[in-house]
Amino acid sequence: MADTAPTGHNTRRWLDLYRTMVRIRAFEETALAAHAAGQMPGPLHVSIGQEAVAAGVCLNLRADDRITSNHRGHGHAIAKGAGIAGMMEELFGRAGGHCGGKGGSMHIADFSVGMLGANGVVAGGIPIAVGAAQGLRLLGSDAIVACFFGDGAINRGPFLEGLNWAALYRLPVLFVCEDNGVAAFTRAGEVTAGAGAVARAEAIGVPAESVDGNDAAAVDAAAGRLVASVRRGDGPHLLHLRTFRLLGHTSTDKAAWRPEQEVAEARTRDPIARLRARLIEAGAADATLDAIAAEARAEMAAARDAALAAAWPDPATAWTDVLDTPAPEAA
Amino acid sequence: MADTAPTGHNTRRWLDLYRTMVRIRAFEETALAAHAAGQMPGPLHVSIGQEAVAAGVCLNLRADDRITSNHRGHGHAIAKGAGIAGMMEELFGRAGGHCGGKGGSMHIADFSVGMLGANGVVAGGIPIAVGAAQGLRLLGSDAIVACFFGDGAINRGPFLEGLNWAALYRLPVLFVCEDNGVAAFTRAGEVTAGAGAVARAEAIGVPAESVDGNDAAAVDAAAGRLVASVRRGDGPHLLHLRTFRLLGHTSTDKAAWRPEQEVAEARTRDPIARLRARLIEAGAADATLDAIAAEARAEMAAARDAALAAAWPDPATAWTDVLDTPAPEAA
Amino acid sequence: MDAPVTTETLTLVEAGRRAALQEMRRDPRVWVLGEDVARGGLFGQYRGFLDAFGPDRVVSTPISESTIMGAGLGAALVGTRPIIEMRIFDFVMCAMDELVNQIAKIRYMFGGQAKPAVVVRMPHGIWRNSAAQHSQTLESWFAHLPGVVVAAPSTPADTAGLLVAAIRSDDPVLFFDPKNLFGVTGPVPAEIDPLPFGRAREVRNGNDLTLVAWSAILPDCETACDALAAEGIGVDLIDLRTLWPWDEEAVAASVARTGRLLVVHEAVQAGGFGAEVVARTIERLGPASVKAARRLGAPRVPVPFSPPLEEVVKVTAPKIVAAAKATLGAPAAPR
Amino acid sequence: MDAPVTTETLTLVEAGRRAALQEMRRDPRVWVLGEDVARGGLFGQYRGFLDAFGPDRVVSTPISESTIMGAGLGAALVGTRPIIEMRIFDFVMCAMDELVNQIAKIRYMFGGQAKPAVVVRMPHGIWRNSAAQHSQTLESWFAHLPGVVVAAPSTPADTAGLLVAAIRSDDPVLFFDPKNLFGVTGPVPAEIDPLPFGRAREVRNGNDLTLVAWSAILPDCETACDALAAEGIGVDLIDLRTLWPWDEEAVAASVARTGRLLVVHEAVQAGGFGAEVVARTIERLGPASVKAARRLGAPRVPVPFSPPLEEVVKVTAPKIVAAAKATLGAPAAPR
Ligand SMILES: Cc1ncc(C[n+]2csc(CCOP(=O)(O)OP(=O)(O)O)c2C)c(N)n1
Ligand SMILES: Cc1ncc(C[n+]2csc(CCOP(=O)(O)OP(=O)(O)O)c2C)c(N)n1
Ligand SMILES: [Mg+2]
Ligand SMILES: [Mg+2]
Repeated sequence: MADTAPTGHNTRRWLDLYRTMVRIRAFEETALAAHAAGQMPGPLHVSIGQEAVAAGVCLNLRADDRITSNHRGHGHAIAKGAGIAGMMEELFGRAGGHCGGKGGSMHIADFSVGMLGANGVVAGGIPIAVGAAQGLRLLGSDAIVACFFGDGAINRGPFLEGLNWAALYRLPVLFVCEDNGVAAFTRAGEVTAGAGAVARAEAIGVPAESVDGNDAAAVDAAAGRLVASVRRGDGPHLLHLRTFRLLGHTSTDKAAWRPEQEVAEARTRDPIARLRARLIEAGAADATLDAIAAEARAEMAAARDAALAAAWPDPATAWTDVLDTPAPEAA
Repeated sequence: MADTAPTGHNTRRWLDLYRTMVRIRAFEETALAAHAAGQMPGPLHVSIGQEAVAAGVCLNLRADDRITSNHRGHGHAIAKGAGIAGMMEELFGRAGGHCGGKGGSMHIADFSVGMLGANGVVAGGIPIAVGAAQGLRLLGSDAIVACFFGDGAINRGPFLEGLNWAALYRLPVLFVCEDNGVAAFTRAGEVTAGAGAVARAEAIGVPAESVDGNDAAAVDAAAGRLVASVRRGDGPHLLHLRTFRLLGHTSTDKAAWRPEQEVAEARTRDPIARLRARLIEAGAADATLDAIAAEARAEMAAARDAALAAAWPDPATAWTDVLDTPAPEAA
Repeated sequence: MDAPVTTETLTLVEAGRRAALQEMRRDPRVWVLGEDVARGGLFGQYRGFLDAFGPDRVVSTPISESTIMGAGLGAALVGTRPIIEMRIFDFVMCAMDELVNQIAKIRYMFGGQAKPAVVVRMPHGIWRNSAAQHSQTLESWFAHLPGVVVAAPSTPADTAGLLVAAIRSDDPVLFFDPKNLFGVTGPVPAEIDPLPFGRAREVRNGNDLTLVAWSAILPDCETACDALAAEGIGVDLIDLRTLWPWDEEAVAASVARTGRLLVVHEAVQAGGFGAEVVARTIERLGPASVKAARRLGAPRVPVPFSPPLEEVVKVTAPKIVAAAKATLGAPAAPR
Repeated sequence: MDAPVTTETLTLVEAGRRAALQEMRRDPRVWVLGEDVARGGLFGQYRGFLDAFGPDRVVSTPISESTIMGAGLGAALVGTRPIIEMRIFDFVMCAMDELVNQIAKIRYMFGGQAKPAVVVRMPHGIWRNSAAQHSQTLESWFAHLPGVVVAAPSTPADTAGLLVAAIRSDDPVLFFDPKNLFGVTGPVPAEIDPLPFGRAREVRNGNDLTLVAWSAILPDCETACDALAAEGIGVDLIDLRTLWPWDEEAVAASVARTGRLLVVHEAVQAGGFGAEVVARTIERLGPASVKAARRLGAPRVPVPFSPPLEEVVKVTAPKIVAAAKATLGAPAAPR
């Protein structure tokens, strides 16, 4: 998609997008460094290079809209407005984490901003998203649900079932397929037959379109249209966003099997750099953008420091949040 | 599809089809009567009105080809050549049943003719079929697998997964969607979004076509083409066959929710009557066809009588066929 | 009978229907989803619901078990209270990620943010020779699964009371409907109060043996008790009603009195919940206070179709009588 | 050491790799399917397999767990012998119909016609703070499931021997790889013989207490035994190695000698296989022959992410020591 002509309105939106994207980048780079330093437990999946997806979609959501996410969900959460302190503490397993330290990176949720959770199971968020939409409608709300998943998820059964379900009941769901061309250590093309997510969605009765997922403005524009349509009651849509996972599957994976050139080439399409170029073109000052980025880095460094200094969970909380009816051994 | 012009060759094939179809009908009518008389335990799902599907597809299979089936599988088994005595005894739970009485109607299998089993789980046969095809190829065989399932199965995850899998590895599988427009007590249209099985298959990279499943000759012709293509190594195909379930979901269900007129109208499209008319048109004698039908009824009545007189399984066989390593309590 | 005057005699399936009806009338956030529920459900559990509540609250679904389960969870996360009808327990195997990895974990994993207030109804057990894929009883699995309540009633009144409690529970409740007992009748109050989880029902009183059971095997246990009573053997028959939480106090108190414990279940004996009851009771009382502790469950084979074979693997009243006598007579090596 | 001279010291993950390699070389019908297996597998279990056997026998699959499991079964039905790699146990929940309703039932349900000769490999358990959806140990479920063999080794040699046996078995074998022990080393013979199912390994000898365990908790049990030995307490430590069939004779013989039984597992205590071991042993020996019989497992909560919380719920060597002492000292009411 050709770059949209810059306007004052667009510039303001793009600055919003930019801020969100650099915040996501800074959050994940900060987390990566802490993980590499042995300060952070558990597995860590970062979305570096994919920030336009989260930012572009969530900019079009209301506070009371909901999202579901996958294992690579920091960006989705941040873009939906999840508190950074709570996210950072969660990654470090501290008491002040959104999940009290019980979830970690792969299970970030912040219900207070409609973020219904990352998910450690590929495609696990799809049935939850359609049900949330069904529940919202039953309650008379006009909130919608955006459901993020990767290209890998379209080969799992819940993709078919969930899309069919949403189409059938005309549910307010925007399915977002974040297609970085790879699932763990295997290329999407090697495990996906047919023409992909858009064709599959359309065959199930879910209108779909495909957009360059590294072009934040294009993602924003497409998401804006589709979210409006979903909210209007047109039923579900699917937005297919082509992007690139610049790093490995997890923080400890170097993705050494990928040709260096492929990655180098992809770096030239870095969504943050592209949006920045566009903003400059539209008249934004380098200094403004640098300041936003610096602020983001500072915010995340401060959050990291605070999290590292924060209290560990009280061991007694290992026994809470499980059943209202206490288990004998917890008594 | 317009009726194919009759030829000597076709007449012979049609007589084969006719014989298979009336045998299936006679088998199931016999079973129904026994069930109604309280002689037959367990649930019974008959395919009366759908016989052209089984007959038309299986006529194009070799003895070493395999099939997988669903809960409504008598026709598939008979058309693939399963022994009637063993089937009837199985339905009556007798020792001489193909499964020694352990399976019953919903779990008929006859591995000796490549019938890898009915299945009590909707879509349960799909992953098994693609794996069987993969295994056959690994063994160097050019046998293929036909996988029968209903319209209800296309809303379960394994449909997506199995078709994607078969397309990916170009496996020799013919998917047969036996679309009788209904799943248990719910119409297909009420639970299936989009354009249906053909569109879904094509979107997953599986070429598909739709044929009148009550026109045995048309089914035969289409299956012949697709089986040849599959065997040639072109990869999987899907054949969508539109038919009608003339009776209820199970033998005890009257399907009272369906308008009588709908069923009456469907009866005018009974596949056996249609094939008979076509045969007569092509020069077959009424007496020939009557004789085939009478023979089928006699065969099934005899099989029923034999089964009713047959021995029950030795109680000791309750302990066999489970693990080579005996369980303590079985010792 | 000390039942209130406003009590009716109902079948077990109807008792469950009344409970769901009452709660759906009481709370507009309660709804039901599952295959064919708008047509009343496979067993008539939801007869008339479509007319009463409309298609948004009585949702007939595609054959998409993963999504039936997962959508129920999603709908709970935004504040509704779904009854997830799974038709037949065995099909839950098509929805285990949603049940085990999502529903059971989400409240804890998200530090209490999520309220997975779902009831999962799963008619289970042997019924009319339905063979291996339609006869399973795996309730013990879920007693072992953190995050879920496990209910397994055996009477109309308990079905009604526990279902009301389940619908009102903020925790997910796995509700094992005993399909073989859908037709049994018993008194059910017109206004159904919730029955607390974790309280056993004393079915028979006796001093010779404690017999612990739940779900569809209860009537066979009662038959066995009658036979034993005729021989002068007094049995304390306890229906656990829920397997998590479960009333280990009631069992321990009874065994402390009788000295002998027999746990009976329709499920396979090996690894069944009977093992938990035996082990926990031994842990609580110490082996020295117990003269015998045994189990009777099915052998570790799939359920066969043929009636005489099914009879071999099924737990029956005569087998319960024999096991009870062995528990009374021979404290050592049963086989 | 009575190991043959042609023995190497290998990690547990490499021992499994060698076993699979040996069997794939021996039998062309053996093949492996699962996510990323052509790239060596998530843990390197299949490193080099693609080069050695080609893409038809080392099949990297889509993220389609139902079909990974079901296709493995289908391929077995026509005479191949698939190793079904499930990556992480928890994802098996996406393939439970195929495992429970199909693989486990098909041989019986079809009266012996089907030969579901599959091995399902499932790295399980707590590992590197992976939280609730990547840490489960539900092996007891499958001991309760008719139709499957359940293997849960804890050493490189046992992993190798049991995997060879599993690949050669005509029955489906559920193979629980202990992911937390993938790095532990031990001797493995160059030529790996199959290890029979159902034979426990005597790890330590002692007369004061019988300690029964399996899978990833074994090293903690050994640490606990060391600590107890230092206090003069002799422990008979038994590694069951397979949970079905399981070596109840070995356990019973040991408990007959020591009089005290403690079963320890990483899995949740409630409804875990420890209950079966306790119940069965009590049934065999009678309560009178046993002075104490107890279990130590995890509490009934999902596995939390945060290290200090994980530590609370995890079974550890100090907790095993404490439980052992309680078993020795206080035969009654543990809590
Ligand atoms: C059901 C299931 N199978 C396998 C995995 C292991 N796994 C985690 S992420 C991943 C790759 C997912 O790829 P995709 O959906 O494209 O997301 P991406 O990582 O590319 O963002 C896999 C295989 C899992 N978490 N869940
Ligand atoms: C996974 C699963 N869900 C539900 C059922 C119950 N059930 C048995 S047959 C059936 C309808 C199947 O419809 P379809 O696939 O169209 O086959 P048909 O009966 O029309 O031949 C249902 C819902 C089942 N057997 N398996
Ligand atoms: Mg991807
Ligand atoms: Mg149908």
